[in-house]
Formats: sequence, structure tokens, C-alpha cells
Amino acid sequence: MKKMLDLIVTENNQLNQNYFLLKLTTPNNEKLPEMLPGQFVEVRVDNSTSTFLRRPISVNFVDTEKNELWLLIQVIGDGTRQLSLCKIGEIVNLLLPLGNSFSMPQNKNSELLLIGGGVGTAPMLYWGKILKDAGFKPNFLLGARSAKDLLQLEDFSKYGEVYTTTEDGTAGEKGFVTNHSILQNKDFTHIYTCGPKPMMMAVAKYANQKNIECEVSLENTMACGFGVCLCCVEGTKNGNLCVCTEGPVFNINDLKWIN
Amino acid sequence: MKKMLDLIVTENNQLNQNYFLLKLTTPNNEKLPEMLPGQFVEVRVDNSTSTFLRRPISVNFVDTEKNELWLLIQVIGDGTRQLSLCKIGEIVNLLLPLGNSFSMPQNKNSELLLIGGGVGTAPMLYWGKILKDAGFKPNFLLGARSAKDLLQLEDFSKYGEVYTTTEDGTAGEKGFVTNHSILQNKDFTHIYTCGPKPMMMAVAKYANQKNIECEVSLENTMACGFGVCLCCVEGTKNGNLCVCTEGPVFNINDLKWIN
Amino acid sequence: MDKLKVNIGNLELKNPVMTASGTFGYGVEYSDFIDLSKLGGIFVKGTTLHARQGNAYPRMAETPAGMLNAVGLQNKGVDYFVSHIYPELKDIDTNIIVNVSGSTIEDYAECAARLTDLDKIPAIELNISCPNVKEGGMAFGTSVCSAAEVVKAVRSVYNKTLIVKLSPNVTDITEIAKAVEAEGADAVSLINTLLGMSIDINKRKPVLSTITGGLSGPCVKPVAIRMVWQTYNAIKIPIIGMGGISSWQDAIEFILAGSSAIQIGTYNFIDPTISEKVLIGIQQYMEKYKVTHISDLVGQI
Amino acid sequence: MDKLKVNIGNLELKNPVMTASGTFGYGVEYSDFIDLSKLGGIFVKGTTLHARQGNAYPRMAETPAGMLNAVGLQNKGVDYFVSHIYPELKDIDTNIIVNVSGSTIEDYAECAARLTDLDKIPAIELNISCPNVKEGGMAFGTSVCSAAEVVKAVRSVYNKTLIVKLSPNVTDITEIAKAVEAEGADAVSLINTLLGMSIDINKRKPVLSTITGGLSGPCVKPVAIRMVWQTYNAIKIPIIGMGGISSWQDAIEFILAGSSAIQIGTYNFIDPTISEKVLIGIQQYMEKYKVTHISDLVGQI
Ligand SMILES: Cc1cc2nc3c(=O)[nH]c(=O)nc-3n(C[C@H](O)[C@H](O)[C@H](O)COP(=O)(O)OP(=O)(O)OC[C@H]3O[C@@H](n4cnc5c(N)ncnc54)[C@H](O)[C@@H]3O)c2cc1C
Ligand SMILES: Cc1cc2nc3c(=O)[nH]c(=O)nc-3n(C[C@H](O)[C@H](O)[C@H](O)COP(=O)(O)OP(=O)(O)OC[C@H]3O[C@@H](n4cnc5c(N)ncnc54)[C@H](O)[C@@H]3O)c2cc1C
Ligand SMILES: Cc1cc2nc3c(=O)[nH]c(=O)nc-3n(C[C@H](O)[C@H](O)[C@H](O)COP(=O)(O)O)c2cc1C
Ligand SMILES: Cc1cc2nc3c(=O)[nH]c(=O)nc-3n(C[C@H](O)[C@H](O)[C@H](O)COP(=O)(O)O)c2cc1C
Ligand code: FES
Ligand code: FES
Repeated sequence: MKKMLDLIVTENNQLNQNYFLLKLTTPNNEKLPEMLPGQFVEVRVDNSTSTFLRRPISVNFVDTEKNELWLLIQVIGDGTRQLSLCKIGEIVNLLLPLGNSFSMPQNKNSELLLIGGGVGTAPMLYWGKILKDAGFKPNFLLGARSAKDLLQLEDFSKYGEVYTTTEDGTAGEKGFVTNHSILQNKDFTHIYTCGPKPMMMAVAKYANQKNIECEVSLENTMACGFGVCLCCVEGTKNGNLCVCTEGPVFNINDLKWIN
Repeated sequence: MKKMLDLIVTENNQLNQNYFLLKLTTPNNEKLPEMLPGQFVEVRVDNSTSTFLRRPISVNFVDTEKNELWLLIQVIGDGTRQLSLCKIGEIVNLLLPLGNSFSMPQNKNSELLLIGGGVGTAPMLYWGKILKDAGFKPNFLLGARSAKDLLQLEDFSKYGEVYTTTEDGTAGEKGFVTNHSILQNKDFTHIYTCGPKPMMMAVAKYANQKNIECEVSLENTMACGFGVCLCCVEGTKNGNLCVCTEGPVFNINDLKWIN
Repeated sequence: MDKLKVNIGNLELKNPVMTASGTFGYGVEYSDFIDLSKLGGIFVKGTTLHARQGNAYPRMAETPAGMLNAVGLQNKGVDYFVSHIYPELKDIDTNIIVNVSGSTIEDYAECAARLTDLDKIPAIELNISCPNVKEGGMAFGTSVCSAAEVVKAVRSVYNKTLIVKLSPNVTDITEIAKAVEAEGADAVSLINTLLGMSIDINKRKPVLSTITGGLSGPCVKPVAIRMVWQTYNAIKIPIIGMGGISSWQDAIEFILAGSSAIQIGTYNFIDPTISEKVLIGIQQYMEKYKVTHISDLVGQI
Repeated sequence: MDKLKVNIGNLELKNPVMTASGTFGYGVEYSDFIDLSKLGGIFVKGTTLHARQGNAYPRMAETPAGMLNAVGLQNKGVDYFVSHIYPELKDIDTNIIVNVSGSTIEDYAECAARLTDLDKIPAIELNISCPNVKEGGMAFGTSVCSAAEVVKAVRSVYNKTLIVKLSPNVTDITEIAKAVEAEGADAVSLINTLLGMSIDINKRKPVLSTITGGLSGPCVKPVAIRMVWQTYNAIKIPIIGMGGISSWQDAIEFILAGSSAIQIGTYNFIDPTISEKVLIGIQQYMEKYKVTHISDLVGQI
């Protein structure tokens, strides 16, 4: 069941120049609604004269012990800038949980690669945790411009092997995620990816060629986030589907990206 | 010369439920521009989605020693609410100084009464100070709903005798300013007033009957505050005049309020 | 609660607060957030005779205090509605009103006809004002002749309450309103979206795939209020007002301008519970000012 | 700085950034805030043949991301302008353009004629779109015939650059633009204000003394951009675009939509230095994208 909730900011950590990690909890110790990996929330931004609509943000992590929801925010325009300025104790209004989720592999021996680029790493942390809890050994391949843009590496390493690329070579392998040697050296059965569209398309193409199951998480612009405006559609083999309800996670076989 | 300035909040004191006293200074210790009693500033309100235009606010006081401008804010809608939430160190953008000013009496023996109602007391404090500095002995007659709404009384008493009325009788004489006994007991040569329009009209009528020089400070709604939009006009004996440039202070003889 | 009851033709509303087509899905999408039975009515998605895929992505652009959309009436067609969607809706305890669109007069009439027999659909809203489709749509709503023609055709096949939704993209909305009234519409609803456009200055391309799209949200409210007021002074049938409502104060403003009932559109995206809040606010306003019946406020300025 | 030069008829602008009539006084009111000589031009207050007191107070209402005004062309008449105001302005080192209004065609023509001989007034802007006056004003701008007639009359007595300011309150702005072009206008400017209305729900009265008024500010930008784009595709004479510009990004959007130059209106009230900021932003954008001349951006989407 979707809810509109006022959550309280418990932490706001600046991770680098443009990235902030916001931690939120319920005001009355009520349990947070269950959230699935790959789902997102719609955040209301007050105090921004140029922000009218809510902003979709992925579930970065759910700390069930502390009853905390984590949001990884990349500052893009005034909406995300205002979110990055949230102070501890402030109230943030959210709609949640929204969208579908990544699908759990059937076979426990599956070799899983979770590829995140830029702010697209956000959903991978929680997905990795859920996979590990379910008995899988996920691998993470995280790409960024530069060493300082590789975020939450310690958190990721709790749930699996972490591989990285940077465009300037300041950390991990130099280049894009699709050039990383792990793709040559290891055989994966499943790839999950989120990031800039060109990156996801390259990953999808690679997975398709190698016959690897592949799910991508899309970030189409949204007006509502819960399936009523029909603005966020992606053209799929089944027609125009709403990314906010039938996605954000799609199997690449359902998209029109490849041939 | 009018300026657009970023000032820094040095204090924000809540005076009662709806009133806040904001003190501002220049960021670089530069001297504040000269402001005349009766003038106002146009404050830019950021962070309020429903506030598009600047908000006109009277000069409540200028503390030349501390280089501070005081603004007395009554919370009415979202614009003034956001101003009331300003924190120390925050930047507020203002246009100033705007409008004309009260006129200095010629004769040093003039008996002066400064009547303020509600937030209309704001300009009277600075005007009282300037009058005292010029060698006058101003009297203040301040009206409010209730004792807790009589504000800055200590400050006022530095510059002259203070008389008060409250509608509920919790302080001073019970009733409206126009019923205060001082108007019977003392002969005034000049009255200056600012407050709700019905109050100012009653005062103007009284002054006119008694042949007392009277200036009123108007609060017509404004879009610009510096004479370019022509939205703030008051019908005067000389046609429609802009309250923001030819006012806010008018001699009642120039208005069409009486006969 | 009788003081909130409103009649629009033969349609009985328990209160004047309704939700606008294209912004409220089929209603059920909101059932997690609000009690749908509290609403006066729900205007469901724009429905056409045949299924439509709608326009290409991107379909939306945020604008100052509003948004542009270019959805283009994506829907599965009226037959699918009748067979698959209607059964899911018919037990919701409020009025479900179908927003009907078309590219030709025949389409409109045929689509309307197929909705006549649905017991729990007491009314349709004829959308002659959609700016997001190539043929038909808004074209019908911007000329007196074609507006009259389409209403006439539909009226002859549809005998329940017929509401006609007007376009604001006209020189004089009262002319269209009068023409539509003359052809037997039971009510008009206004405004649909204003035609607008937004450009991505870095890509140097329009943001929307369709170049232009429909503007909605608080930014359009002053135009909508003006058109409701003008129309109120020109026709006798009731007006359902909308355009930028984001609070109960806005709803009262529309009622005072001459709306017998109102619809909330875009703001449902920002606050999916806004309709309930608007209803409560209207009730409190009426109590504060001792208004005995909501109709005592309609057009009373 | 030649890359910013723009020609509108015989009018030469040092850059495309100008300020809109009714929002910039006679320019001098801004000289405390900015260097007026940096501007491409200043459109001064609406001027009529005879003095006008304008409408009664209240004349303004704030709206979401905008405002309504009902000033009603308060001004001291063209003769007063010529004898008293012009001498104060004539040494400002930028183009001063007078916005001319009237209630009859003869008024327009006579008013324009009296401005012809002013050396330092290289152009006039014919306001056939003012929504705030009872007769004339917008009525001229909402019908093809009367728009054509008034332009024809003025053209015959005014031989400098003639800019005609169009009303957005029409079904099809391109028709009016074409009519005006055919009568010899050198350029069109758009948009004037959208007709809007606002109600005080506690007093149950319209906020404006005139009931309806003109809507301006960021809220109208999407409508303005759309109309500029439509007009750009319909006529050959240059377009001066405006409506809601509050940043250099907005200015670029208008230029890409087809404006050869732009005017900033309401936002001058919020930031009296905005015009300078817009100019700097345009220059930086051109540098970033290596645009060799501003005209290379006009309509390039
Ligand atoms: C399902 C989903 C999950 C997301 N998860 C996260 C997350 O976890 N963390 C995070 O920081 N961001 C996430 N985003 C992206 C985030 O929603 C946008 O960055 C945000 O809405 C930008 O708002 P703004 O007001 O800061 O910028 P705006 O002022 O709205 O935009 C600035 C510029 O960026 C462009 N832009 C904005 N949003 C998008 C978009 N979605 N696609 C393409 N261009 C865009 C605009 O056109 C504009 O040019 C997600 C988006 C979606 C749809
Ligand atoms: C020259 C001048 C000096 C002023 N000095 C002060 C001052 O020192 N301190 C102070 O607190 N306020 C002062 N005001 C009034 C102040 O500008 C308004 O209260 C403020 O603009 C309200 O903004 P808001 O966003 O809080 O409320 P809004 O949301 O703008 O308004 C809320 C409600 O109040 C009504 N309203 C708002 N402003 C006015 C007005 N000026 N007249 C009548 N009705 C109005 C609106 O119509 C609306 O219904 C002054 C006004 C003027 C013109
Ligand atoms: C995303 C979206 C889709 C819409 N689809 C329709 C539609 O199918 N039929 C219709 O008549 N109006 C449609 N509208 C217009 C709304 O019903 C309403 O008339 C308009 O948005 C103004 O109201 P608002 O400002 O409250 O949103 C749509 C509006 C939006 C924002
Ligand atoms: C207070 C005010 C007065 C105006 N007066 C005039 C006028 O006299 N003549 C005219 O052609 N336009 C007038 N306008 C319209 C503006 O010039 C401009 O066309 C409109 O405001 C849209 O631009 P903006 O959104 O940048 O303000 C006026 C606008 C405002 C806000
Ligand atoms: S964002 Fe509204 S339907 Fe997906
Ligand atoms: S407020 Fe604009 S002229 Fe006075």
C-alpha cells in the first residue's frame, strides 16, 4: 500500500561536492512501510520557488534496525539543491513505496553483476543487501568520473565484491564500466544496471550479445510517480508503459533498445 | 540613491505570537544608506512558493551605532511567515530606501502626537527618535488588541511619553486610540499616524475637526515599490498619486478622505 | 451534509469536489491515499472510440507553478473500458464520469453511445479541448460551428447528463459556451489546458516530443477564474470550474466566480490527498461565514 | 560586441535585451540600479493622445508565479511627454521607444504622428492589446480587421520603425500577426498580458477594481514561448519576444523560439538589475557554445 508520509531527517551527510546522503525516519517510531529494492519515492520539495512537482528518488538503502530510509541525492537543479540543504529534524514529505522492483534470480548459483553509474549506483546498494540476505554473492561494478565520485564503497563491500572504473583513472580501472576487465574475466548470468542512458544501453547490448539476463532501471521524467499522468512512458514491445508503475525496472527483452 | 543590498540577519526576536523584530546589518561593515523616518524597504522573500513579489516593510528603527536596520514583521501570509523564520547569519535582499518621509515641524514648541495601531506602530519608533534628536518631545499613542500586542514599549519610552489603548482593556485605556483621554486632555499641533485604514480615517477626521496638522502613512498594495508599476495609487486632490514614491506619507489635506 | 449537495443536470453530487480527467487515472490509483467515496465525482481518463498509444516520450515539462503535458489521450478504447475497466469501478460510491474524446464527430457520437448503457456512469464529459492530438480535439473547441456540431451529434445519441469541456485557447469563451448550451449540453466544464511550449536551451530542442503541449497547474488559475466568471455571466446551465486548484481557498474562488462544482487536476500529483483537504476547507469556510447552502456562494461576488 | 547587434526595421539595437512598457517607467527610475546605456532599448510607459487617470485602486493582485495589473494606461498624454518627459530622456544612450495606445483609430494615429519628429525616439510600439481599458485597447488586437485598420492608419502617418504589440487573448495569434505584417509593420512584439481575474474570498469581491486584469510574470512564459514559435513560423518580420522572462535562460528560450530581441517586464520589480544579468548570461551562453552572432540562435530549434 502506497502512503504519503512525513519523515524526519536524522542525518544529512555531504559525500562530495554534489552528492548528499539523506537519512530519514518516522516521527513516531512507527515502522517504515516495506520497500523493495529498485523502488523509489516521490519527495515533496518545499522552499523552492522553481520546483512545482515532486522529485523521484530511488530507495538507496533501508536500515531496518534503525528504521531509516536512505536517499542518495545528486544536486542537479533547485529541487535537489533544496533537498541537499535539509537539516536534522526537518520534515520531508514522501510518497512511497513506488514502482516495481528488481527480480530475484531463481537459481542460487546465479552469478550476479550490479552495475551502477553516477547516481545510478543508488538503488544497487539496497538491492545488493537484499541479494546477500537471500544467499547470493552479488558483484558490484561502479563507474564514476573520478575517485571522489565513487560513493558508499564501504557500504557496498559489506554485500559483495566491488569493482570500479573512473573516467580519469584516479581509482579502479580507467574508462567506462563496459570496458572493465571483470566483464571479460567472469561469466555472469544476471546483470542489473542503473545509470545514464548511454551506459545502460551499452550494458544492455553487451548482455544481449552474451545472452545474460539483464534488468535496467529507467529514470524517465515523471509528473506523478504513481501511474495517473501517463507522462513517464517508455515505448516497449507491449506498447507505451509507465515507468513509474510497470517500471522503473525493465527486462531488456521487453524494451525496444536492442534491434 | 536607491540601492539593492544583501543584508545579514543579526537578530530575530519573536515579540509575541505574530510579531517578530528582525535586525539586519551590512555584510562588510559598510555603512547602511541613510534612511528617513517614514521610509520603507522592499524585501525579497526566497523560499516561499506562493510569494512572487517583494514585500514592503517600514523602517522601524535605524541603530546608527550598531549599523543596524530594524524591521518589525507581523505574520500575515506566507511572505511574512518566511521572513519571520530568518535565522541569524542569513542573507536578506532589500531595495532601500523607498518613499518619502514624515515632515519635520517648523516650530520647536509644536505638540506632537504619533499614533500607531497594530503593525502601524513600526514607523513611529524611528520617527520618534528623529524628533527627539531634533529637540522635540513627541508623545506616542499606541493601540492594540491586547496587552501582549503592545510592542517595543521600552524603546518608545526612550523618546517620549507613551500612552496606550487595548481593545480588551488588559493594558492602558480600554477602547480604540481615538477614544483615548489624552486627545481630550492635551492640545496637539501635529498628529502622525499609521495603522489600519479605519483607524487612520478616524484620526484624520478628528485632526481635521480640531484643525490639527496631520500626516498619515498609507499601506496600499504594491508591486514594485519604486514608482514604475503605478499599482499603488491613492486618489488625491492632485489625481492618482503613487504611494510608493509620493507617499507613503500624505498630509490629510491632500487626500480625498475628508469631505 | 445536504448543504453541500449539487445538481448538474440529472447528476447528483454529494458535494462539489471532483477530480479532473487525465490526472486521476480511473480513481482506484488513489484509493491508497484517500477515501474515494468522499468525492463528489471522479472524471476518469480521456477515452476514445479506438485505442490510442498517445504521443512519444517526453510528454512532460515542468514550468513556473505548473506543467506542460503532451500525453495525447493514451487509452485502450471505449470497448476495453466497458468490458475491463468499468467492472472495477462500478462499486465505487461516487459518480464516475467518462471524459470522451475523438478525431471526428462520428467517433465522439459512437464513443458516447457505447457508454449510455452503463448504469453507474451517470454522465460524460465531452472533451472538445484537448490540445495534444493532431486531428480533432482542440480544433472542435475553438470554433463555434464545430463545437455546436459535435455537441449536437452526441446529444442525439446520449440522453444522460452531458457536460462539455471547453478550451481556454479562444478569443471569446462565452461564444463557445453559448453555442454548446444551445445544442442541449447540461453543463460546461472549464478550463482545459492552455497551449504552451518549453525549450531545452542546451539541446536547443522543444522539451516535448509534440513541440507544444497543455499547460496546467496554479499558473493558469487567474485565466481560469476569469473565464468561469465570463461564462457565468453568459449562460444559464451550470459550470464546473477548474484550472490550478491547489487549496480550498482556490476552490472557493472558483465557486464565487460562478462554478457550481469544481475539479482538481494537476495538484493531485503533488498532494494525492488534496481533494479531501479541499472538501474539509470548504465546509469550514461555510461554517465560519454561516453559509446555509453551497449554492448560495455560486457567482456571488 | 558586434555579435549582439540586432536590427529591427531601421532600428539598431546594441543588444537584444530591452525592457517592457509599463514595467520600466521612463527608464530613469532604474538609473540608481543599473547603467541604462547597457540596454538594447527601453519601452517607456503606455502613452495616449490625451492624459488618462487610469483605473481606480486596487490595481494589482499577486498570483502564482505572477501578478495581475489593472493600471489602465495612466499617463499625462503625448503632448506632456513631448514637452516635459522627452527632454529628460533624450540623452540616455540607448533606444527609447514609446508604447502608443488609444481608444479610437484616430487617437492612435494622432498620438503616433506627434512622436514622429522626436529625434531620439527611433520607433514606436503600438499597443493594440491592453486588456485594462474599456474601449479600444485589446479590442483592436483580438480581431484581424481592426488590427489591420489601426496599423494601416498609423503606418500612413509614421515612417520610422513601427512595432505592433500583439494580444495573447486570441484563438490564433498568427492571423493577427499576418494582418499586421501585411499593413507594413516593421516588427511585432508579444505577448502582452493574458486576461485574468482574482477574487478575495473573505470580502467576496474581485481583488481588482476593474474585476479582470492583465496577467504577467513567469506563469505566462510557456504560453508566450508557444505564441512566439507559432508567429515565427507564420511571418517574416522580426519578433520581439516577452512574457515571464526572469533569467538569461528564459531569454535564450525566447530567442530559440524565434525572437530577434526580447523585453523583460514584471521581473524588473523583483530584481531591478535583472536586465544586466540577462545580458551577461546571454553573452556567456554564446561563448560556451561558440555562437558567432546572436541571430544564429533565432528560431533555431
Ligand atoms: C525513478 C527515478 C529514480 C531516481 N533516483 C534518483 C536518486 O536516487 N538520486 C538522485 O539524485 N536522483 C534520482 N533521480 C533523478 C532525479 O529525480 C532528478 O535529478 C531530479 O528530479 C532533478 O530535480 P532538480 O529540481 O534538482 O532539477 P531540475 O531543475 O528539475 O532539472 C535540471 C535539469 O536536469 C534535467 N533533468 C531533470 N530530471 C531529469 C531526468 N530524470 N532525466 C533527464 N533529465 C532530467 C532537466 O531537464 C533540467 O535541464 C531519479 C529519477 C527517477 C525517475
Ligand atoms: C509602505 C508599507 C509599509 C509596510 N510596513 C510593514 C511593516 O513594517 N511590518 C509589517 O509586518 N508589514 C508592513 N506592511 C504590510 C506588509 O507589506 C504586508 O503584510 C505583507 O506584504 C503581506 O505579505 P504576506 O506574504 O505575508 O501575506 P499575503 O499572502 O500577501 O497576504 C495575506 C492576506 O493579506 C492581504 N494583504 C497583504 N498585504 C496587504 C496590504 N498591504 N494591505 C491590505 N491587505 C493586504 C492579502 O490580500 C491577503 O488576503 C507594509 C506595507 C506597506 C505598503
Ligand atoms: C497529465 C494531464 C493529462 C490530462 N488529460 C486530460 C484528458 O484526457 N481529458 C481532458 O479533458 N483533460 C485532460 N487534462 C486537463 C485536466 O483535466 C484539466 O482540465 C487541466 O489540467 C486544468 O486543471 P488543473 O490546473 O487543476 O490541472 C489533463 C491534464 C494533465 C495535467
Ligand atoms: C504593471 C504593468 C503595466 C503594464 N503596462 C503596459 C502598457 O502600458 N503598455 C503595454 O503595451 N504593455 C504593458 N504591460 C505589459 C508588459 O509590457 C508585458 O507585455 C507583459 O507584462 C508580459 O511580460 P512580463 O511577463 O515580462 O511582465 C504592463 C505590464 C505590467 C505588469
Ligand atoms: S509519472 Fe505519472 S504515470 Fe508515471
Ligand atoms: S508600487 Fe509600483 S508604482 Fe508604487
